[in-house]
Amino acid sequence: MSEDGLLFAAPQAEEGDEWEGVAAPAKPDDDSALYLELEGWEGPLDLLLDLARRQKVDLRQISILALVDQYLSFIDRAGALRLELAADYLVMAAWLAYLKSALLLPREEQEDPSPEDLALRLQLRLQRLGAMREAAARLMGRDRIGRDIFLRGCPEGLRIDRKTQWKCDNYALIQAYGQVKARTAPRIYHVFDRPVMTLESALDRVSAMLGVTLDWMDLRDFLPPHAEPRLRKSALASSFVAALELARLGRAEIAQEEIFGAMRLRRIVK
Amino acid sequence: MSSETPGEVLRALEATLFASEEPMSIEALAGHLGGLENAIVREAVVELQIHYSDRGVHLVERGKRWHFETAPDLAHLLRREREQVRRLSRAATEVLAIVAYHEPVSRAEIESIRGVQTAKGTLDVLMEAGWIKLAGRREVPGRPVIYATTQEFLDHFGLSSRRDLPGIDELRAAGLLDPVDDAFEALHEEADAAEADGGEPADEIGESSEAGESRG
Amino acid sequence: MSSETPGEVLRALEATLFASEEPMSIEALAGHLGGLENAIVREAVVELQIHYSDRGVHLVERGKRWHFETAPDLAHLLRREREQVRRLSRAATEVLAIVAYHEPVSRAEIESIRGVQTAKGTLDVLMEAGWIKLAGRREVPGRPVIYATTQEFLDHFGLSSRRDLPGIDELRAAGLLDPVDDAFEALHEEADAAEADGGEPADEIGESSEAGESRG
Repeated sequence: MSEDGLLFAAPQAEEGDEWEGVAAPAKPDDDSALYLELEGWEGPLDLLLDLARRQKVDLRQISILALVDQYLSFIDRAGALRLELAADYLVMAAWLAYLKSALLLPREEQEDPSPEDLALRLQLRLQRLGAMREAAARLMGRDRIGRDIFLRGCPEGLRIDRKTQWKCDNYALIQAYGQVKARTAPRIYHVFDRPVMTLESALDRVSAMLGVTLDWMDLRDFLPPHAEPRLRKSALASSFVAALELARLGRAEIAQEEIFGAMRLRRIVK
Repeated sequence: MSSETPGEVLRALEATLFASEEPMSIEALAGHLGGLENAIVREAVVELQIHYSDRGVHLVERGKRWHFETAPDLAHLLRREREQVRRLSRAATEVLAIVAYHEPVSRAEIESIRGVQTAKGTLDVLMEAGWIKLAGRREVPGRPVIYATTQEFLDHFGLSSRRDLPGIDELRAAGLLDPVDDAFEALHEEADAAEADGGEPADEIGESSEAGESRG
Repeated sequence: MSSETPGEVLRALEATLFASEEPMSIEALAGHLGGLENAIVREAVVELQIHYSDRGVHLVERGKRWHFETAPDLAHLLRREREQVRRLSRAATEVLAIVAYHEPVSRAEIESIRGVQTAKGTLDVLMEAGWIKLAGRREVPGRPVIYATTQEFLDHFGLSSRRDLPGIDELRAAGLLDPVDDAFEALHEEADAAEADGGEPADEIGESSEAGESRG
């Protein structure tokens, strides 16, 4: 169901009192058309609700069956008027026709959910929609601003100008200048010499020492014996790379028993 | 009422409320008047309200905000030829009422009450008018957007709060704000209870009486 | 001063004048109120004027037209100034110090001393604070604007003259010329912030209002 398809085109006829509210006056420029205006009409539940109202009784007391009869007769009549019925009206009509037949059937043959339940749900729904429709009317009928009640026509308006009071003290000022000066003052950098063993000297040293023996030698045996710790570190790194290089050249082989274990080196005799 | 010279707080409040383009809360008033205590402002506002109660202009509270407006009984004099009030379609008025009485409410819930699909445009119109707003999402599968009414809605329809909505207490008491499913189940439980009591099924509940009639 | 219930004419007038978007003449008011006699309206308007004479809103006549307006002594309520105290950002403090020590200086000179680009906003803040002022232009190519400190600056910092500012030697003696760790950190923060912004190195720390302008 949708709100579309609410304009019904049909010959202007039988604007019967029964359906007033359904049929709005035809547009003057097209007297062959009957408009079911949006002002009043929306969809099947609306129509049902209006039918319920027309019985001028409490929704809880009305007979759904009678309501269904009236709805279906409206659809029939609309058909007779060659009204182009909106699809949702027809869907509703089919559903109500089913409901009606179910209500007329003997109770035992009824399925679940029972037509009574369906009808009750329909009634509850109509009640709620009716309540909301009435509430809407009361709401719209209230004294409304711009229609019944007016606000000041030309309020001066309130403005708040924010002004900033900046805060800074003497010390912060002088400190800031000191920092600028300190930051931008020329700076002298000292670069300290560090004892290093280059890769070249390590290569020379390792290959020379390998030439002396055919036994496995620990890598650490290649390091200068009494060097200071920093030179030792550098020598270890260089010697390791030198060992890899010799192995690559096929002049030495490397063995290590376990991870982090001692690395041993041996000359390959060609 | 107070014919004596009004106090300075009263005068300042009067001027501020007259000049403001929007309704103002007690807090906003207190802030604007240089940090007066809320209690003092509240008291003064009420005094001002009383002063204006029999005049052509009233001081009213709308959703905890205050503004001056013309007295309702003078509407006939002030009503303007060209209506400034937006004319709403019936669909829109129904949706507005449903949102107001059920808020917060999802579109699916609105549709289940109206029984028809609600065109997207209907909610848009109400949001454009500033009467309803998105109010987050419902934490259920699908996380549908939910809608609620606004401060402007209260202003426009002259409601102090949602409790002022016409007939809302009666509707609630009658269960007419409960979903159909709940009402349906409640009726069934009643009917079952009645049956268990050995009584006849209450005829105003079920459809049996009507179905019976129609068979006759 | 009508302390009794105001008459209907008075109430109607009050509402009409309140709701009107522009001042109204006696004739227009009489017409609006359904063709009352001008004399009656005039009398009522004067009565209304008297009623409001000691309130926060006055009924005033301007060129034979009447309207409500805020009482003149309360006009300050319409435009309030709110002062907020904010700490000068580090960047601004540095710029201020440089101006104070080197004035008059151009922006380019400030930047070369600081070693960082200086946002236009930083100078604006200092001018807004009233601590620096434009001091003409330097007669070099480009004729750059130069800045100097103001009397207000001296007052605020309790200096009788710029010569009261500690000299470089004194700064060094006080340890203020040592490359302080936090000075470096501050620089790093700036650089990081600038990178995060994706912009050029910003020289502002902290003050969000100024950040972003530094790109200009």
